Amino acid sequence: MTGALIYACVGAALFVCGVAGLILLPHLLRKILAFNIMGSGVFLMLVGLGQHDNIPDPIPQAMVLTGIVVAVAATALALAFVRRLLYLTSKAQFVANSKSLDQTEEKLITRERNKEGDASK
Amino acid sequence: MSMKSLLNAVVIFFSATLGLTLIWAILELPVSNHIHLSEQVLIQLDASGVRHPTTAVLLNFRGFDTLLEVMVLLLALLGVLDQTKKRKPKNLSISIRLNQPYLQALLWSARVLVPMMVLVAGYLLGVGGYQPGGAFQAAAVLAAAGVLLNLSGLLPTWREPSWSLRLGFIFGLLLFLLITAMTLFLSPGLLLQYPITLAGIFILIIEAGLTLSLGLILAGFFLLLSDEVNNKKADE
Amino acid sequence: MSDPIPWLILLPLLWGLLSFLLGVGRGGRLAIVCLVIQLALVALLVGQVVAEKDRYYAVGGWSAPLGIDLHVDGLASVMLLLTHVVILPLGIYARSYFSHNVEGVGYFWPMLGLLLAALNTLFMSADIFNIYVTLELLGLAAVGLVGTAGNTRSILAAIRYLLVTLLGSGVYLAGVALIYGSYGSVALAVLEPLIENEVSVAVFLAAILMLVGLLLKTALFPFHFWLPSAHGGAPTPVSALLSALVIKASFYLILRMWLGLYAPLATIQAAQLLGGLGAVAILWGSIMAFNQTRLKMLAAYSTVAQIGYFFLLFPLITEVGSEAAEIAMQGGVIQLVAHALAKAAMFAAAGVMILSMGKDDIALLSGISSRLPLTLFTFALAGVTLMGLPPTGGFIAKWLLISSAVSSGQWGWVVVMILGGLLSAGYVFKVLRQALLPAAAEMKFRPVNPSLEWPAFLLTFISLSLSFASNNVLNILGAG
Amino acid sequence: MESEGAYNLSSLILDMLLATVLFWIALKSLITPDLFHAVVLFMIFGLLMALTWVRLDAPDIALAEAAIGAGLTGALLLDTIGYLRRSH
Repeated sequence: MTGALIYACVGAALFVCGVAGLILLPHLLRKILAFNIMGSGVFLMLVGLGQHDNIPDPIPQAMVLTGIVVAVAATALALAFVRRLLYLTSKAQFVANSKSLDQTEEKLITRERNKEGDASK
Repeated sequence: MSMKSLLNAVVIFFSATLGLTLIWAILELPVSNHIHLSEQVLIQLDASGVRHPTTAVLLNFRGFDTLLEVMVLLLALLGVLDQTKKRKPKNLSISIRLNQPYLQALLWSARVLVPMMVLVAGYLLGVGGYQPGGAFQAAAVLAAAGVLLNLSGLLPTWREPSWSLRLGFIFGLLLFLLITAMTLFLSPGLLLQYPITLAGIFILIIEAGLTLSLGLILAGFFLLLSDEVNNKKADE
Repeated sequence: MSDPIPWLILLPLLWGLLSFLLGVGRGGRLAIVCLVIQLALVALLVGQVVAEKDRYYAVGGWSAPLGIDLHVDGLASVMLLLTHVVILPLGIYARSYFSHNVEGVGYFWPMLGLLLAALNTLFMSADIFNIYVTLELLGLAAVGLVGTAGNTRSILAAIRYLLVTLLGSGVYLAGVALIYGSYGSVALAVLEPLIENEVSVAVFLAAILMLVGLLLKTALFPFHFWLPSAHGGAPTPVSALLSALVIKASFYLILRMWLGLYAPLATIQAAQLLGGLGAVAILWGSIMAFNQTRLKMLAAYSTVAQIGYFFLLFPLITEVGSEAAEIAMQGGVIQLVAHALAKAAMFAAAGVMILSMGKDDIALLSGISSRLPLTLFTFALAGVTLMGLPPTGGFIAKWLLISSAVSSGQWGWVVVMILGGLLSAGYVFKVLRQALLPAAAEMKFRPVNPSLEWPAFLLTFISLSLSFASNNVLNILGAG
Repeated sequence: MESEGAYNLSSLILDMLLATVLFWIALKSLITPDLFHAVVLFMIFGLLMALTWVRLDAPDIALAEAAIGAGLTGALLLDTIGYLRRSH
């Protein structure tokens, strides 16, 4: 067992934690954290598995540089949406697993209906 | 409630199984018919125009990935712009964001650090050809300088970008794209195939352009998002 | 210079960047001109592929494994052609739609350019890491487009879509990492001969991870939960684009890997599992579509059901006679093409009706038959294609699939296909029945610009002519 | 063979330690109840990642990770938390 393999293994563990966190954690910001941890885990696997005999391999290193930039881009986009959502709905709906997103949508539809009802009267 | 904890248990169980299987797979990894790409990179390094293997992969051997990847950054910026342009801008004075002692420290450090950061970015860009460094790292340092300037109140946050700022965002990307297109007209005429004599200079031009544009885009993520204040009253 | 392959990638990137420079909402005309050029380029490329079989292209002059290879075969040619045939009318539609200024156009055009570059690269790429980058590009473009509407509903849909698409590509990339660790390459041409029946745990796990990542993006039941809100909540031209093309991209990758990279691992059990999920998707999607009160949500759930049909392909091409497999493959590809055209047309027509009604509600449709006969005809014809009735491409697809299933003795799938056709008839007729009722007295329809109605009709027209030109499509497919 | 010799006990202990701390910090930042603490832990995680990249002979990634992963991503997240708090 070499250093690279140790990091590949911890990469696998981080990847799994990230996936589970992304699915289970209710808060959107935590989902974004989990996504970043998942990404770091995959990057560690990519570089750690690429290095046989502890010789650095520039190919996965370049891939991971690509991946890090993609991850920050995705994080920025996600935060832009989160802030927009916060701006539109205020604090209440900041928790968003799949189910509560549905509930938010339901509330939205009811509110729209009520407004229309008021307008027609 | 029990339904939810059941789901949690199922997800955790699957994740744990996946994790253990992954670690098992990694430890059992066969190495028999393994291709050693790192050797091929070193063999072809002379033809790549740079002397640092990672830069050679990033901007020559797999430059196509990099071209698409900078477009991913631009896409995220487009999304951020779409989400921030509709807000009511509100000038948030710096004192709301930070307490007074912090502010003084920040102002001081910004004045000292930012010129140094620009120098570091230039250095990273310059050495990328033969040692660790290059456009992405330089751009990240530039962006960090932008964030620091903004936090200390020396650089205003950005709103709807003007024509010139938009040009700045895509300048490096456009340059990369145009050089890529130009390779089709040079001999031997494959996409992204640099003539050996020009490869070094092409890569340097692309890296310089990318440093500027990626620096602006990365800084833009912060500068475009950060000045919002949720001043919208609830609809009731 | 005369080679169309690099230009199919560079051109959309270029007009994408330039339309960003032009500013918010600008660039529609530029885009449409360039789409026409791209269609000509694709036609040129398809001609080359039919004449000289597969085309390989080593980007940067570095062939695999050091560099990135592009590979265009018959299937890729069909997908490229389909993409451009769908996108041109949709572009014209979108330009007109956004000039009505109902929902914020935002940076629609630059995003569309980057999305097209991603699609074109994805169909041609023969490198699993390059495919990862195109998946991210495609995903972020699609998410950004969903968010352009800027209302709470679409932001919620965009967030959910973003998280799913990021999870999908992350899981896919984990598979790529295992493959690179096992073989030291990410090029399909290098990897394909190395993978055999007896693989290590790592390669087997990699296959599963890549498959699951792509299934998430394809929204096969039970991974469909994000699709209806994203496709139903986006601005209409975006909905059409996502349902017609973006879903197909990840399905195309699954099919490609099933037949290529992972062919030794593609067992009949796995195929039955995918087919079974497809069958559930057909039933569930159709029933949910029938229960919707909004037109766009109905079309979105119909996509969930139609995705199910695509996955019925796998049991029909796995471990059966080569003739049955070939017929099934032809049926599957015609199904992809027919659905892309019909669903784009259906969303486009729905968008016209919603603009005219001022609200997305099926109950308000009564009377629209006299106001928008062409659009209603478009919607009906698209519906008939989805049902798989003659004389549409959908009929030819189902005919081929059913005859393949019969010849390999898999009667269960025949029943599913016929049942699915009946169920889709249910939700299509629900809309048509309402539309053919006389108008309510107080209902006021707004006039709609014909430049919205005709592109939608053009899409169904192409879909209809497909039934007469299906042999040409099959010729292109067979070229690879 | 040469690599076996070069990889001695002290490096093994160092790598094991770093790997454990890395995993522990990541887990902690996912489950810690306070959001602000979670983000700070995430930034520490980013710095540890940078250290890991140095151990893996990947200085390019270490530079990028420190600047982008810990720095910029952290700044974006912290600013969003500030926005979240101000809007409450």
